[in-house]
Order: sequence, then structure tokens, then C-alpha cells
Amino acid sequence: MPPVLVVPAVLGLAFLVVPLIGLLAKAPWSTLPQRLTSPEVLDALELSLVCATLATVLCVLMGVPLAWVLARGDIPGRGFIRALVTVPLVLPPVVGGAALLFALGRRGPVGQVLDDWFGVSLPFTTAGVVVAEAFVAMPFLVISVEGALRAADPRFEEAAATLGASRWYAFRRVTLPSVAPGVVAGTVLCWARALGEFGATITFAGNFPEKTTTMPLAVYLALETDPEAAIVLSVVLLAVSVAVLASLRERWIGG
Amino acid sequence: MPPVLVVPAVLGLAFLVVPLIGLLAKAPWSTLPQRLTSPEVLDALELSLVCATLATVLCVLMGVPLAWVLARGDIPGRGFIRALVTVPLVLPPVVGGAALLFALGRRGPVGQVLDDWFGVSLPFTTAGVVVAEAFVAMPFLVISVEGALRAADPRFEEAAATLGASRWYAFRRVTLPSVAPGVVAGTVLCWARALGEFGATITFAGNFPEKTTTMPLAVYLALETDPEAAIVLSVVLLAVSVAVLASLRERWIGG
Amino acid sequence: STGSGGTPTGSSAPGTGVTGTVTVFAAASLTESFTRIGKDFEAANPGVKVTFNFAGSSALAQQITQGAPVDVFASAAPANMQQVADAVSPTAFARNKLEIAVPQGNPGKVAGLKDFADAGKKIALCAEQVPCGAAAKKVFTAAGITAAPDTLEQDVKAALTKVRLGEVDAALVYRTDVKAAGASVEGIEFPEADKAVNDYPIAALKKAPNAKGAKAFVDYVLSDKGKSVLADAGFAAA
Amino acid sequence: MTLDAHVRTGRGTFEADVPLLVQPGETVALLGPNGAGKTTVLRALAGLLPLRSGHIRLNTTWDEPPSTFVPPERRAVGVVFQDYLLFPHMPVLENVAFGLRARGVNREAARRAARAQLDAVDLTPYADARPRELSGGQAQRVALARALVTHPDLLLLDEPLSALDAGTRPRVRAELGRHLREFPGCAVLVTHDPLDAMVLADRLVVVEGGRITQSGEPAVIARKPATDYVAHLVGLNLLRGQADGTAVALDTGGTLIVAEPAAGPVHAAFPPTAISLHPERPSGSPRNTWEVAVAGMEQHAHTVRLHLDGAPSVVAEVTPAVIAELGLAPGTRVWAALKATEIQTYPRA
Amino acid sequence: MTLDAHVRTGRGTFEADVPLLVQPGETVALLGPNGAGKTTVLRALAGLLPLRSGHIRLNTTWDEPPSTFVPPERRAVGVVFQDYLLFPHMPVLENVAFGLRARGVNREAARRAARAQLDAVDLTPYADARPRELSGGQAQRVALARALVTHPDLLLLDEPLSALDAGTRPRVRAELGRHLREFPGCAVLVTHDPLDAMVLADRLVVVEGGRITQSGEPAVIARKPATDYVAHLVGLNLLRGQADGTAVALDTGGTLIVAEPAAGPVHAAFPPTAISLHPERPSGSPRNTWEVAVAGMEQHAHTVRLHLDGAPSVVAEVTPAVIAELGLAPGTRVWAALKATEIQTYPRA
Ligand SMILES: Nc1ncnc2c1ncn2[C@@H]1O[C@H](COP(=O)(O)OP(=O)(O)OP(=O)(O)O)[C@@H](O)[C@H]1O
Ligand SMILES: Nc1ncnc2c1ncn2[C@@H]1O[C@H](COP(=O)(O)OP(=O)(O)OP(=O)(O)O)[C@@H](O)[C@H]1O
Ligand code: MOO
Ligand SMILES: [Mg+2]
Ligand SMILES: [Mg+2]
Repeated sequence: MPPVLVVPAVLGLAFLVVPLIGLLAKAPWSTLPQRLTSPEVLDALELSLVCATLATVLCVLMGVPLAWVLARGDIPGRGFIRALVTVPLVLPPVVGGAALLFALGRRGPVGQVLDDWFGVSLPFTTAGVVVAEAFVAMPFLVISVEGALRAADPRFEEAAATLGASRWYAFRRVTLPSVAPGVVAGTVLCWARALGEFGATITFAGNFPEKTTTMPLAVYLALETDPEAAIVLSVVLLAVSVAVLASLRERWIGG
Repeated sequence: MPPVLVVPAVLGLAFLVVPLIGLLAKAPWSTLPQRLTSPEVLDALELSLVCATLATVLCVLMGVPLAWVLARGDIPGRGFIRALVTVPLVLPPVVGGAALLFALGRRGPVGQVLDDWFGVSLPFTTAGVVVAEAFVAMPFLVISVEGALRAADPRFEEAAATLGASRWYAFRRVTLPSVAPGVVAGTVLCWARALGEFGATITFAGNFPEKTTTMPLAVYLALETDPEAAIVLSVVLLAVSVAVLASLRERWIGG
Repeated sequence: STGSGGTPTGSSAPGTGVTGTVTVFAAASLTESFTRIGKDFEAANPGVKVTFNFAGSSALAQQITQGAPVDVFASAAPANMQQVADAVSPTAFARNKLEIAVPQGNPGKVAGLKDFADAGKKIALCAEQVPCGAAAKKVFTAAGITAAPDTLEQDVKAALTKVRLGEVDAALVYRTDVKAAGASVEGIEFPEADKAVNDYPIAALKKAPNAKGAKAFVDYVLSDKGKSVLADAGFAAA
Repeated sequence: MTLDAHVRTGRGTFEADVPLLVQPGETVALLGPNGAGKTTVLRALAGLLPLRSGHIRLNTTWDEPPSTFVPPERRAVGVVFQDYLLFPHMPVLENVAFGLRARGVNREAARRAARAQLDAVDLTPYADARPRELSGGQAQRVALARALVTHPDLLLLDEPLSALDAGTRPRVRAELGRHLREFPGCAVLVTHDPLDAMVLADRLVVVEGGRITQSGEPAVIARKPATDYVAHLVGLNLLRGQADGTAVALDTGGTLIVAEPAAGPVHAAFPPTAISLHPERPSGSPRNTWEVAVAGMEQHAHTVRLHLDGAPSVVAEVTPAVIAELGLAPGTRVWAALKATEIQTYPRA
Repeated sequence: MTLDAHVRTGRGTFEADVPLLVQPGETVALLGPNGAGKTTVLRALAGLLPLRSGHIRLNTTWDEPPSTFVPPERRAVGVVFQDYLLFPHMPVLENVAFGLRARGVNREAARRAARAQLDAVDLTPYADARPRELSGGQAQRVALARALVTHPDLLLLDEPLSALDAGTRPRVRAELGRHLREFPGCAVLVTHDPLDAMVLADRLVVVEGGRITQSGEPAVIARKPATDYVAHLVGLNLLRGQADGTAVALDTGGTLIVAEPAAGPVHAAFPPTAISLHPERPSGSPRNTWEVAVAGMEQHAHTVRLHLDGAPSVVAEVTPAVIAELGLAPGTRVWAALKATEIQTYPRA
């Protein structure tokens, strides 16, 4: 392998890993086991995993079609729509949470409709956590899937069409599998971003233990009172996410 | 276009756009012009754009090679390395900033080396902002570029090799252009994430006007006392990023 | 009417008539003390459950303004309380004052407030927009010092973290924070601190879903039992 | 179910203007040099390239700008692409079954049909392989199977046999021929191989530079090639007859002795160069000798093409020297000789 | 600069075991049915598929497990892939110049050489086109130009002419032949076309099921095909001689009259079926008649192959009926006749 690629790659990896080592070095390893088994930690962890996964499912269901429309559809103002999709990325998450409150809060136009018609109120609920995470994480999915779709050879879709496949059938059976690595990458980004989401969640869904206190919120609170505990919580979050990603990704991609 | 794709795509777009409309509706449009031209806003905006761009350059220089090594290199423990790369995504940004301080701060092992050998101190400097943003944003680049590389046909690289191209030359002239949409997508994600980065920046680089106060920091602090000002700042950030992305992306991708 | 208005969810405590869930929005700096007070309150009122939403005071104020269903709001500053229109007669329940925090061993050799004007020292302050920053501003005005900070932190804990990690030579934080930080941080008191004492107001809310519970919780915080918990955390009595 | 098309379209600066009429059950071969526009026409017929003007009709109107455009998936077409375009992530069997599954056939039935089709192209053992595990020729045969399995109204074949080896090709060609004869739809075949064209197609259309330069039945074109390109390309005698062992009774009269025994209707093909001419009935190896009259002569670069009337009438190619020596002129009667081993036979409908 | 290789490798369950020795300046044609392993061997030689055992040496050792493996970019090879693999994002000219640029030639010089090479394959007008704007045949010619332009020590050509039309093919074949003769390295050519093989290659290697079933000079193999596959594939007479107008003085004695005038060293090729046999010297169109003696006979499915000694010695294919009628047996003397128009000539070194 060429050094001109390997050297920056190693530098890049080091850049990402060294701070993590710093974090691990600061972790209070001796008290770790008992901290880990505390119900608050387990509750927060479970909530985090459940919400991030649900948010990811939501994002995949809406984001992959959106990416496809952006990549293949012949729609006017596509560049603008694509830029709009990128916006929640740029929005500081706390502002994103506030925006969600403005729209979906009890006083927001959509929130009122949801409340009046369906009796659904999203803020300060676990569903609200999912919504906040999905809002922040979806652009990651959309943009990386769209990138993958654009790099894919559209002639396979043409071949599918001549075989009588509707665009939907071709999308499912031909397009999607052929960009599987891109979709997996986008899904991973989305899930990881959802798992680490803090600002929008605490603003839109609040910070109620067992209901909306995900790991990042717990970490934030612990930072206020017990920084060592915050480090422990972060390490747990990291370990779990590394484990999930390392085991799943090879499997998905191998498929 | 099949409704089964268009309907979720439209839903997804609405989900992303409705909160933005909520935000715009709350913006104090009448006072907007005078707020916009205030030197603080312009300083913060300029700093944000400069830092996000520098961070993106750093990420591209290190992240694209890293993505290539992950996608093509035959290295042991690749799944684990890939998961490690994902970690800064999951880390709540404030913790990420703390981890950076542990490693690169005054008392951190790397920070001490930097200080003793080069007289460089990153915290509380603009360089620190760039580092914090790069740390948080790089995984987005790496993972989406790797996804694109995996979806690309490696046989073109084989053809380049038989034509005498070193792996580096083939990478530059063949691989990279063929995954250009994926790289652009990753770069956009990276830039947008860097532009919106708050927690790691304020924790690692602190908050001082003209040096480290980027737009998200200004927004966050404005939220504490003057939510309307915060909304104005957010809207400015959004408008600028939409403009930049909409104009650049079509050009890059068209190229 | 003792116990007669019980809800299906549980029995009522004798004497108070409190039932159900009490939802408390409290400033993040109250996390430890209020968690304890909540446990004590639940013990004193069997069948009652207290749920907390801890976050920055301003975020909480905004959530309440947006219609969050909340019974009690405890803010770290009167300003945030004022943003909440339907707070019922806010009462100060604790006060906090500033202290100089330096890393263990005081490597920057900070002696007093005047060192904050030394550009050669690394200094962290809170941003003016947050309560501890506003307090710091008052203190410096009173002392006639022009501070030369390197960073204006988003909240007091962030400033403290910088001290803890030795990234700065000194910061102005609350006494409670220095106390909570333990051995890694040393506190230096200074006279001008009294010029900027920070009141923590608490209030039940007009639209509280559990009005009785709200009043009972506020009363409990203001009671001696509540005060002693707060005092343990380093708060001064209001 | 007649294909009535006038393909006027283009890609980049290239423009094609090709009228095509294909009767039900008919196979038309599109021939022409590289870059002539053959693939372009096929793409337009498939619906992958909209017309600029003109029309495409088959049962209903498929394309007629600006009003009508039926997308490819709603045209009953089957396409073999020049570079196969097998779906890389699906096993071979799934690739072949795709068209049936897409049209709603249940999994079991689709697989069964796909397996039968794979069998016909000799690839049963590769049912579970991925396309990238196939050799070039194997991939092409899979592509053929995939297009044939849905029995579309219009079959479009872009050089479907070009990667096949000399041993496999006759078998696959015969299978394709059988399929084309049996199926009631229209077929358009692009090929560079004159033998494929002559044997598989009922009619040839020669395209050069996006325009038709000649079209007609293979035998007619072979006899009267309009351009040197065509002459070179379709320089084959193609006769129909009934085989009985090594004797083929020709539909137009006369009998040919061939080397490989066959039975039933066949094509008999041989190059014009295979015919030798003699002043008297020759003795020796040529199994076929018959008297012919010179009907016409055409001078080509270094050779002369003779149109010979007889039973059968054939085209012969000889050197100018022969003309002088045998004193050939229109009307001259000479003996034609043709070796049995020069004749290739292919079963027909 | 001899290529000394023993390719033992495999893909999936397929295994190849092919020893190959190619002298400097020599061209070896690899023939065989689909899936025989031809592409596999080429990939191993190019360094795209490591050997499992055996060796590849050219100047130095390129591959010898487990010790040595030189990666493709450090082997001086040029490859034409079966599916071209043109870089889709580069214009045609850049594609052709790529190999030179990769080896450090400056942009101007590389472009000049690429332009000349494009010229040789008749694609000058397409220099600025993108590969997806090319037709299949055009793409193949670009692939050929791209591989030739670097003048590698080892040229590997995987069916480099399969997509070319009948009109272009002879020109490109002749250009490729000229290139192969001029260049001092080794060349391995995969093809399904016996004529390409016979005309372009000095030696044929027939691979079936990953093993060599026969190898040798074209003429020798044509005379003694080891299997039916080979007989079918290489059933051509190939003679060398000096052309002077339409007369070719053969190196092995005798003269042939051909249709197309030429000058200098040529190959003269014609199928065994083109030879007709006569008890006496025949009169008529065949320009070439000479006396031969039957040296051997082989029964094939429906025909008999005769090895005929004479000037020249040739192989003829006749029906069994001829044997009886002419009373042919080893030693029998008969007259061979061959029409000038049956002979194709190709320039040689
Ligand atoms: N996408 C495109 N953009 C511009 N020009 C194109 C495009 N595709 C093809 N062409 C040009 O159109 C002409 C016709 O191409 P087409 O593929 O139809 O040829 P063809 O007859 O199939 O040739 P071949 O036998 O080599 O496959 C060619 O000159 C080609 O360069
Ligand atoms: N990646 C692979 N994995 C498994 N098997 C493979 C792979 N690639 C090729 N094969 C198999 O190896 C055998 C040889 O393939 P190869 O491509 O060498 O054949 P070929 O002689 O070039 O045939 P063709 O004339 O059709 O191109 C085939 O049976 C093929 O199915
Ligand atoms: O306790 Mo606060 O509201 O984070 O300053
Ligand atoms: Mg074509
Ligand atoms: Mg092959």
C-alpha cells in the first residue's frame, strides 16, 4: 500500500483514537463494575439503544426513498431540496430541538393537530426522543445514500425496466442491493448520530429518567455532578456502540 | 415515479422542513436587518465558515485515505478499526471535547509534547476550534467515503494497475473520480457537521469572541437571554449553509 | 378531607392529601440536592412519585413556555423564572455565591481576584448570558477590575471542568461547585463575592396538572429538611 | 402484433433515422459497422431512449413524441445487452427468473422456468453462481436466458452470441433459432456475424451512419448487395430445403449433397467462393455439380461476383482471370461444382 | 525476455494448471471453450490473481509462491480486458494516454502517442468522447489502443476483436498483427476466432477445463487436431509465402494464385473444405491445381480429413462418399484444386 495513503490514514486514525485513549485513561476503572450495574445506567442505556434504533428505522423508511428521489428523480429545484435536507446538520442541535418544539410542541401548528386529532403529544415523551433523534440523524442517511446512488451504474435499473420491473420493484431488487454498502454506511452514521444526540433531545423531549434520559443526557448531568461517572457512562456508550457496529457491519456488508 | 417511494420521500422531506418553517415563523423579521449587520454576527459567521472549511480540508486529507485503507486494504481487525472510527459519532460532543482536552490539553500527553517541542497550545485558540470540529466531523467523511468505495467496482483499479499505475496513482486518477459523488456527499456531511458543531468546540477550544466563538456558540448563548436573537443567528447560519451547499454541490457533481 | 380525594394510583399521605406524580423542572446545578430531596419527599408522602427534568434553567423556561406539563420550576436565576409567565409567586429557596476555583496545588499561583486581570494567566469565566457570568460581571465592576479571560463558558460546570483539567489557572464558579468538585479543585474566597449573590427561585405553576403536589413539594423544599440538604451541597440559606 | 417503428432519435451529435416494420413471428437482423447506430435503435425500441420524432407501435403506441411515451417496464420487451448487464448481486438463477418475478410470477414457478431456460443454454451447473464468477461466454448465455424466459412480444438482441466459443455457438444459435421460430412476437437482432444474421433472421436491415442502406431477405441481399460493406458482410448463399440424410431437396429446385446428415426443413449455407466453375461436368470430390447460366456479373475490388441461374440459383465469386479463361458472359452456360463439406446446414422452423 | 510460466491457480472451485513458454517476439493464442480458464490464465499472468503454486518469470521472477509476488503495476504488462474496463470518467484520449502518464511520461508526449494510437484504430474523431458515448466496437478499439500504447514486455489480449464489425475487423487485425510482429515482447492472445488465432499467433495453446489439451504451430495443429473441438476450431490451412501480385510463392514449395494482390511475406489461409480432389487435372475456375499424394486419413463425425503431401502439403475435408468414389487410400495420387477466391492472405513480418 502506498505510504502517501497509509501515512495520512494512520494519522487520521490516530487523531480519532488518541482522544479516546485519553478518555479511557481517565476512566475510574476500579469502581467501574459497580457503577455499570446501577439501574440508572442500564435504564439509560436501554432507552438509548431502543430510541436510536427506532429513529434509525424511521430514517431509513423515509430517508432512503428521499435519497432515491433526489438521485434519480427528474425534479425541479433539486439542488435546493438537497440543500434543505442538509440544514438540520448545520443547525445547532439545541436550536433544532427548539424548532421541533415550535412545530410539534403543544402550541405548534402540527403539534396541535396531532393532539386534537390523535391525542398524541410528542414533547417530553419517549416518542419525542425518537422524533428528535430522527430529525437530527436523517440528513446523514439521506446524503450518504444519495451519494451512493449517484455513484451506482443506472444501466442496471434500465436492464431491470426492460425485464418488466416497475421502478419500485427495480429499486427494491436491483438498486438497493447494489448500493448496499452505501446504505449500510448511511444507516451506521444515522444510528450513531442518533445514539449520541443530546441537544435536540433535551430541548424537545426533556430529561426525564427512564422516559427521555438517554445516555448522552445522563452523561451531561453526570458531568455537572460527578465527572468520573460521566466518563464511565461515555465509555459504556462507546463500548456498546463499538460492539454493535463491529458485529453488525461485517455481517451486513458480507451479505 | 412509484408512489411507494414518493410518499415516504415527501413525508421525510416534510419531517425535515416543517421544523425549519416553525423556526422561520418565529424569527423576528422586522429587526432582522439591523441584527444581521452587527459585527458580532459577522465575526462569528466568518469564523464559522473558515473553521468548518479548514476542518473539512483536514478531514478530507486524512479521512479519504483512511476510508480507502478500510475499504481496500487487507488489514486484520478491520471491523474493529471501522467501529473505532465510528466512535466519535456516538460520543456526546461535550465528552468528545473533554476527551480532546485529556489528550491535547495542557496536561494531556500529546498536548504537552506539542507545547514543549513546537510551542503550540490548542485549547482556547482558533486552531483548537478546527481540531474539535475535525474530530467530530471526520467520521462522517470516512464512513460515507468508505461506503462509496465499497460500492465501486474494483476492476477499474485492476485495469489501472496493469497499465503501470501505482496504487496511489490509481487512487488519484481512477478510484477517487469514480466515487466522486460519495466523496462529495461525505464532504458535505463533514462540512455541515463541522459548521453546526457546538459541544466539542466550546469544551476544547472555549468561547472567546473573534477567536473561538463560532455561530453555534453564539446561538447557544443567545438562547439563554434572547431567544429571538438565537433564532436570527440560526436562520443566518442556515441561509448561508444552504446557499453554499446548493451552489457548490451541483457544480462539483456536474464536474 | 384527609385521604378522601385519593386517586386510583395510590394512597394519599396523611396530612397533605398529595397523590400521583409531581413533575419538577429543576436547574442542572440542583441535580444532586433535588434528587435527594425528591427521595425524601417520596418517603414522607407514600404513593407519591416525583419526576425530575434537569437541564439548563433557560432551556427549562423555554420548555415551560412551549406548554410542557410541569408542576414545579426551580431555576438557578430569577431572570429565567421571570420568563415563565404563569409561575405562582416564586420564592427564593437558596443562594449561591462565587468563589475562585484553581486546580489542585494552585499551579498558576492565583492569589485573588486581581490576578484575573493578568493576561499571562489562563482564565475561564462564564459567559455574560448565563447567571454565573452575570454575577462575575457584577463582582468585577465592584472590584474595579478589568478581567482578561481566555474563554467565556456556556455554564458554570464547563468553567469548572477547565479548572479540574488544569487547562486554566483560575475560574469564577459557585461555591457549591467547588464543594462538589472535591479534592481536584481548590477554592479561594474573596470579599467582593457578596456583591453578587445569586438567588435560586422556586415556584409552582398556575397550570400545574398536580397543583396539590406542586404546593407540597415547594413547601418541602422550603422546609428545614429541604434546607439542610441544600446546605450540605454548599448552598446558603435564602 | 406488428412492430411498426420509425426511430428518429440520437445520442450526443449522433442521429439515427431508421424505419422498421417487423411482422409477427419475423426476425429482423440489424447489421452495420461499429458506431452505425444499431444499439441506439435497440435502446429506442426498448424505451431506454425516447424518440425525437417518428413513432414506435406494437399493439398500441409505445412512443410518439410529443404525446405518448410508454416506459420500458410497460413494454413487453426482452433485451440482451451488448455487455450483458447481469445483476451482480443475484445468483444466476435469480437473474434469469427476474423478469418473471417482476411480472408477478410466483417464486417457485419462476425458478422452474428459469432453470429450464438455463438448461437450454447449457448452464445448469452455474445456477447458484454469481455473475462475477462466470466467464465472458457464460455471462452472455445467462443474459440470453434472462431475456428469453419472459416470452416478450418484442425481443431485442444486441450481439447475443459474440462471446461464445466456436463449440458452443452452433448449439446456442440453434436453440435461439428454435426459440425465435416458435415465438409469435417480433425480434430484432444485432450481429456482426453474417452467418448468425442469415440463419436467424428472415430479413436483414443494413444500417450505416444512422441510416438504412439496404434491407431485404438474406438471399436477395446476398445476391444484390448495395454496397461493398454489405457484399463483404452477407456474402453467403442461403438456400432452404428439406433434408433427408445427406441429401437436401431445395425449395427452389435441385438437390444438394451435404456432409452432415439432417432431417426436416433446413437452411443450407455456403460462401460464393465455394462455387467453382467448369466448362464441362467435373469429376472428382465435389458432390454437387449442376449446370448454370450466367445471369449477371459484378466487378468488385479484386474479384467478380457471378449470379448464376440454375437449380439452385447461386452467387459465385471468382477471379477475373476465370472470366477470361472460361469466356464467361451473360448467358454462358457452365457447370457449377460445390463440395458437400463446404455446405453448413441449420435446422429451420 | 522469455515468458516462462506455469500457472497453477483457481477461482472458486475452478482450477487451472497451464504451463506456458513464450519466446521474445512470439505470440501465443489461447483457445478453448467458454469457461475453459483462458481469462483466468491471463489474470494470473497480469498479476491480478496470485498463483497457488507454479511460477511466472519474465526477465525476473514475477510470481512464485510462497516467496515472490510482483504486483501488476510493476509487471510490464498490457491487458485488453474482455469487457474493456475503460475508465468511465476520462475522455477516450486520456484513457489511452493513461498507461504512459502512469509511467511518468509527460502530458504532452503521452497525448501525442495516444493520439497516434487512436489513429491506428480509426478513432481519432472520438478522442474527446467519454467511454459511455462509444459503441461496443469503438470501446473495444479504445481498449486495444490503451494496452498497446505502452509497448509492454508482455501483452495480454482477451478477445480483443470480438466486438468489431466485419468491415473494421480485418483492418484492426492487420494493425494488431503489425504491432505484434514489430514489438519484441511476448504476447498471449485469447480468441474464439480461428482466423485471428492462425493469423496473429505463432503458436496455439488449446485449453479445455483448465488443462492444455494441445499446443503447437497453427499449421501443425490444423493438420493433427487432438480433439474434435480443436479440429472444429482450427480447421484452416495456413501457409507462408512471398506474394508478388496475385501469385504467392510458398516457403514450402509450390505457388498459389490468390484473388487479392499483395507484395512481400504473407500468410495464405483457406479451409480444408476448400480443397476439392479430382482423378485428373481439372479444368475450370479453380486457379490452383496440383498433384498430391494421400498421406493419411482421419474419420470425423461425418467427414474425413485427408493429409495430402505435395507442393504445398495441405489438409482437405471431404465426405466419406468421395473416398469410395475416388478409391482414396494412403499413397493414392490425385489432383487437388483450390479456387483463388477461397484463399485469404494476410501480411506477415
Ligand atoms: N451516450 C452517448 N452520447 C453521445 N454519443 C453516443 C452515446 N452513445 C453512443 N454514441 C454514439 O452514437 C453512435 C452510435 O452508437 P451505437 O452504440 O448505436 O453503435 P452500434 O451500431 O451499436 O455499434 P457497435 O457495433 O460498435 O456496437 C456512435 O458513434 C457512438 O459514438
Ligand atoms: N470469481 C470467480 N469465482 C468462482 N469461479 C469463477 C470466478 N471467475 C471465473 N470462475 C469460473 O472459472 C472458470 C474459468 O473462467 P474463465 O473466465 O477463465 O473462462 P474463459 O476461458 O475466459 O471463458 P470465456 O471464453 O467464456 O471468456 C469458469 O467456469 C468460471 O465460471
Ligand atoms: O444551573 Mo445553570 O441554569 O446550568 O447555570
Ligand atoms: Mg452496439
Ligand atoms: Mg474469458
